[in-house]
Amino acid sequence: MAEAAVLNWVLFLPLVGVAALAVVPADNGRLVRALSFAVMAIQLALVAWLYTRFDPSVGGLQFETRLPWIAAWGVSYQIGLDGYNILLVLMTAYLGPLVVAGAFTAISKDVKLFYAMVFLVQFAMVGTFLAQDLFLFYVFWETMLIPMFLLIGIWGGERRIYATLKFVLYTAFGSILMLAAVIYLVWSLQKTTGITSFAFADLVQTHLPLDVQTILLAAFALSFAIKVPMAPLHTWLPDAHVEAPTAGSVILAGVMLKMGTYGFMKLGFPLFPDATRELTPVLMSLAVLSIVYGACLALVQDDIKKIIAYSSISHLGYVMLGLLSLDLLGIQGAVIQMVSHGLVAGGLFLMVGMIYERCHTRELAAYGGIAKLLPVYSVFFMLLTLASVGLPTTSGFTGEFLVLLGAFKAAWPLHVAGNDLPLVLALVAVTGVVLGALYMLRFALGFLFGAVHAPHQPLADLGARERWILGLIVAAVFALGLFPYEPMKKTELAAKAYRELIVTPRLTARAP
Amino acid sequence: MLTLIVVLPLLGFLLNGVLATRLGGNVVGNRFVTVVGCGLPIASFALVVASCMALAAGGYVPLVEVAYRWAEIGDGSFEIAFYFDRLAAVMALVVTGVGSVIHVYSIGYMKDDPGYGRFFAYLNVFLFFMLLLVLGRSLLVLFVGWEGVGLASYLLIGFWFDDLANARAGKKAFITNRVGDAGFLLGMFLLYTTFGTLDMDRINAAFGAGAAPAVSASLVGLLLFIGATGKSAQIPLHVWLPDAMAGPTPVSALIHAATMVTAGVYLVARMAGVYVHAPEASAVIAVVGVTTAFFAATIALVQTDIKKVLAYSTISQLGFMFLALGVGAYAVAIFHVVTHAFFKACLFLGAGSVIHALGGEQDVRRMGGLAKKIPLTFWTFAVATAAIAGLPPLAGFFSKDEILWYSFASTRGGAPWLWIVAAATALMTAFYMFRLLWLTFLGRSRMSAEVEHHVHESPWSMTGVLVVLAVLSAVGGFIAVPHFLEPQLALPAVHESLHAAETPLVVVSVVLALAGLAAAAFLFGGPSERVERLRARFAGVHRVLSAKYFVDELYARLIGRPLVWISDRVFLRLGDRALLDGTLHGMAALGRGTGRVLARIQTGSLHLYAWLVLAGIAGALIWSSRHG
Amino acid sequence: MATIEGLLRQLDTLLLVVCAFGALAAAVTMLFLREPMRVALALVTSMILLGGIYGLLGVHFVAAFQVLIYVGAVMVFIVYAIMLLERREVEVRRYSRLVVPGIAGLVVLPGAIVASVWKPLPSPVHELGDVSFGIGAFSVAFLTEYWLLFELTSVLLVAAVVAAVAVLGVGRKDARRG
Amino acid sequence: MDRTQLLIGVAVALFSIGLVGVVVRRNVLVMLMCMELMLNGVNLSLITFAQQTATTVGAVVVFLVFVVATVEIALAIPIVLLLVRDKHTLDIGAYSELRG
Repeated sequence: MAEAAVLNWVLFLPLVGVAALAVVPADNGRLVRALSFAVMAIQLALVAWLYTRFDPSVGGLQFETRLPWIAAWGVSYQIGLDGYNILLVLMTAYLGPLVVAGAFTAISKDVKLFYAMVFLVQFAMVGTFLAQDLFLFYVFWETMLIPMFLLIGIWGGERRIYATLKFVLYTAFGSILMLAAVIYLVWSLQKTTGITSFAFADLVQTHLPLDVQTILLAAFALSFAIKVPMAPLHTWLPDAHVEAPTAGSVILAGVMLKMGTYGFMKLGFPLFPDATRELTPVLMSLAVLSIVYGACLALVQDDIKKIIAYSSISHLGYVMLGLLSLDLLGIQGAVIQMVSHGLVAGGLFLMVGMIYERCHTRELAAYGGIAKLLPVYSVFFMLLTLASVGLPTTSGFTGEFLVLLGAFKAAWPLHVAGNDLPLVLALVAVTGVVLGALYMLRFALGFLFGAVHAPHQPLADLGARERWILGLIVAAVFALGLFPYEPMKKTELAAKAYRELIVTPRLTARAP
Repeated sequence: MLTLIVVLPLLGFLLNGVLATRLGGNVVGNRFVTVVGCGLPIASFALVVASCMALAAGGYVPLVEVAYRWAEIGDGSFEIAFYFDRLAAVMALVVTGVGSVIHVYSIGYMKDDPGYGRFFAYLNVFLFFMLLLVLGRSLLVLFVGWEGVGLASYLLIGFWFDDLANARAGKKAFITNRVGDAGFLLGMFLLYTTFGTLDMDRINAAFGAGAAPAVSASLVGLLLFIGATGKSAQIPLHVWLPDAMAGPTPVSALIHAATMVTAGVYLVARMAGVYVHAPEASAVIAVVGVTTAFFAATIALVQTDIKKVLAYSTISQLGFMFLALGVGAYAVAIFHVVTHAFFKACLFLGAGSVIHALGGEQDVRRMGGLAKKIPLTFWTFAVATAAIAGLPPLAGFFSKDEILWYSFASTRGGAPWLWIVAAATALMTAFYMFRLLWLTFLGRSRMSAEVEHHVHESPWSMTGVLVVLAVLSAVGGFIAVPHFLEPQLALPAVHESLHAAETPLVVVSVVLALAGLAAAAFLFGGPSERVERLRARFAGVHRVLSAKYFVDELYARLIGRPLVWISDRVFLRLGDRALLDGTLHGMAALGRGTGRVLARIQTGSLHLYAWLVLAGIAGALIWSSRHG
Repeated sequence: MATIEGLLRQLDTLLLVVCAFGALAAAVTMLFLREPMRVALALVTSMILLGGIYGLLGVHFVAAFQVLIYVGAVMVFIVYAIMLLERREVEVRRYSRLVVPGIAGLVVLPGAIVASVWKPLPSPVHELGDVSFGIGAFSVAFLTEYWLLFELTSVLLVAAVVAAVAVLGVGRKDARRG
Repeated sequence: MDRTQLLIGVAVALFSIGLVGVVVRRNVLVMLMCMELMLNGVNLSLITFAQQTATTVGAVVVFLVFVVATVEIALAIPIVLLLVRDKHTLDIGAYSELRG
């Protein structure tokens, strides 16, 4: 199978990139940058090819590789593409070259090391998405932390140490709980069925009593919810974003936050369906709380990076809402919203990085009338702002609309049956549409419009490289907004499978 | 063909937006912008006319054209499809027709503006979204257009963004609209949940077939109406429209008078199949409409900014349209949309011509006596004023008179009190419009000599448009729109007993219009002491009206400031910083403190360590034997 | 024959008991002797007696190792260190401040061990000293089942040599600098 | 009281005496010797049990303990030498500043 081989190449290409960087002289910055970009571009090309080869009419894994790894524990190296991960992998690969190109001028300290770290993060992220074995997943999940930690810690801003500590403590705390739950889960699988395996496909067969499911789901959910992040576990995010270098922010917002929602979708909910249904009111309330809370906080920030950081919390709340709605529309919307947020927040962070390179401040009050000074920049900024607001024809609309529609559609019959909570939550979530416009337009108003003032004038407008980067992001945003048919076909069967897994009860009476 | 109608303005937007702005390096000149920016809307208009002919040739069977499939999820399919029936034909003609002439007008008005290309790009994109709104078959497409015109409105209000007030007005418009959109979205969700489709013809048919007890038509109707209040500036979401006058005047004419703000009316008429079955929602619409009409008219009485007067008059006229919708006279509402588009566009463009002539002056207290200096503008403005005031046989007379009649006599919620309020509003309309005419064009000049010296008539591209619109305002009433729409939107039945009242009511309304004219002539045509005395007598009322009933302040107190306060104090300071980060830092401090205490044990005395090992082993053994 | 065998057996047991209590007594004296050299001699005594026990149990090669490695190498090293350092020693107090808790530990620790671990042993599979397996079995076990550990010991020894050299090297450098 | 119990008792006693010796004595060299005594106690128990169950593993571990003991002394003595050179005393109390 050529595709399976290519998929392995996709995964390991960043490591090849690291190796290639090792032999390149460190003082040749041009070569380092060109090489890094080339590797990322090749990865994107391979993923794009796989995307076209992906057959939407086939459920389950495609292009699968499965090799025994630690046979005694039933651990195997198993990767593959399916409807859950294909769009996310594509988005990760799409952002890769853009992140690298975006950092060409921003990073001048330890360039080689920087790109090596970016490669490692990319490797771990793609691995996390592709992994079909819980052990492998966990390894990638943890691997991701280290280079990210270094990216913020070495190339970050003033308070980077505080930010990294907070980031690592939060995420590591979640991971530990997840590890404990993983071990218990595998143990109980072995007890009940006699199979020792970490493969997702086997683990979703586990039958557990409700209280055990609840505890395990809580452990998984804590880990994922920190990563998403859902209020009230979000306070690491603004600090990490503010202190991270642009590339770090883009990776963090663009891809890493999706790890949490992807984890919920692929693992957290399907593994413990009964507990999920039991806890849906709580989780859904938290999702809606995140939407409103993130939006309100974004409304009163003075730091432009923080505005986008808090907006991420709000936008990922929609994803959670969609996943929990258990309606096909909502689930599909959630997937699109994940990709959309990756593109939009990634693009906005790149734009903040570009203005920061020119003006060296992130204070919103320091800016005004940028539309006059940097017209081209402002056009892109406006487009991404509108996508963030969720205006139709952009990807943000596709995601938010479907999520809200799904949530409402799922809530209405319950309302008729006498359970009003989901409907109330859906209604509150709809106010997020207004709040979203409020904070983003406040941002745009203070930033782009009014009398011209900005530090370090005169400012040069976007160069060709920056135009290409943003142009590609904006193109993807509109493609997903106008023509979501194709991408959603690829994920449709996975969404159905996800829904089936959760609505089917899988209880046993007692613990193994 | 329908797709092409929609796509042509988009093409104009892309060409102008990329080639004629700094984005593409300004590679083309103003001539190109003009040709593309005006030519494509006109081409679009031509295509609409052709489509109308096709529609007529096909015996008025609605034309449906599927552009592509947007998404397909489960059994739900979302198509981008266009639908062309009588209603869409009327609206599309107005949108592209009035739109085209306003494009032409803009050539002269925006001639020296550095953002010429950008302006036409925005106008074109507005037209694109507006056509999407009008021609969309499903509510989804309509919503895309709905939000899109909001965006275009936002961009155009803030077109001169150097002044933060303009940009702020744009933001206010967008946010207020979004509030309405939230209601619209909920209405859509409810419909989709119930019927599994968003195609409006199917939804109407489903309600018509009586197969929809599953959901209350009034609930759907009210939710959609919330969206309409936002877009069409009805109470309580009317606050954005007066501020929206910050945009260039052609924008005010096109978006905030003739087309976009009537989208709400169009939506209700389009969903008439739902509202027919929703008497409660219809009653709410009628009440909101007549209330809005009345209050906006009272505010318009005292405004001094020429565009603000027109803005409040627009809100008031939109109120009339909703009144018509509320009493079931959908076709009449659309008729008023059409005539209103003519005379209000003419008025706004006339105001633009005045502002152009006076070098940017908008305050009527510094105008006067312009009739002789810019006669063409004056005459067109006067015709349009007479039309809006409802003087026969001008356009406004017919449409307004029908609204008044149905509000009085319709069996679907007509009531005498509605007629009384509406008639009072009509009186005020005539009064404030003629007041405006007098203050601007007649009487003594109150201009500074400097300004007066520069007054000049506008170029032909502008006055020509004014003439066209004035003619339409004059004769537009003879276009029998309700009759044309009758097969699709039947007029409501009338109480038999009230038939006799029809002619007297017409007479009354004409008398009212003339009374308004006379009052204005008496007050403003004579010495200015009369007005002063009146103002002194009603100082309190005047203050309330000038301050627009303090609604903006009320919203700021009730919504704006509490929201920021809660976000800042409760969520950010208390929630994030004090509780969440505080807990975190507290735990960190606890950890550090514990560490410090435990560090005391580390004395460096090996004996102690060894003894602790000893004690530990013993303790562990004892514990394990106890629990093992 | 039977009686002789029984006699030998009893003698065996007697020797075992003597060795055990001797080792114990030597250990106890270690606590009280002031001079390090005497402590060392008491320890050597104890170790040799333990070697005797091993021999009586039949693991002769362990007994040999005990004498060779412990007494021959480790203790000689310690004695060497004592002789090297003793004469500089001015006055070291014999007991630490923790002498009372320490003595208490002497009571508590065996008590705890006995109380927690002591249980009636299952009747032994083999009487002690019955089975004697020699160096051969041991070597085979080491080279088959535990080869990795065996290799690791050699690595550990090399590491120790390197470390010792390094420690002394550091000391020398410090001395030169200081 | 059979042989096993006797030997295990001795092993426990040796270990305990060694540990107490480390606690109560102040001379570094004596403390080191007490540690050797503890190891011997452990060895005795290992051999006893190995003999009782007739397995080789006990002897293997004892062998490893020998190696570790050798290594320990080989490293401890140079360190003590250095400390004495620095502090001019064998009293363990003088070294308390070695704490972190």
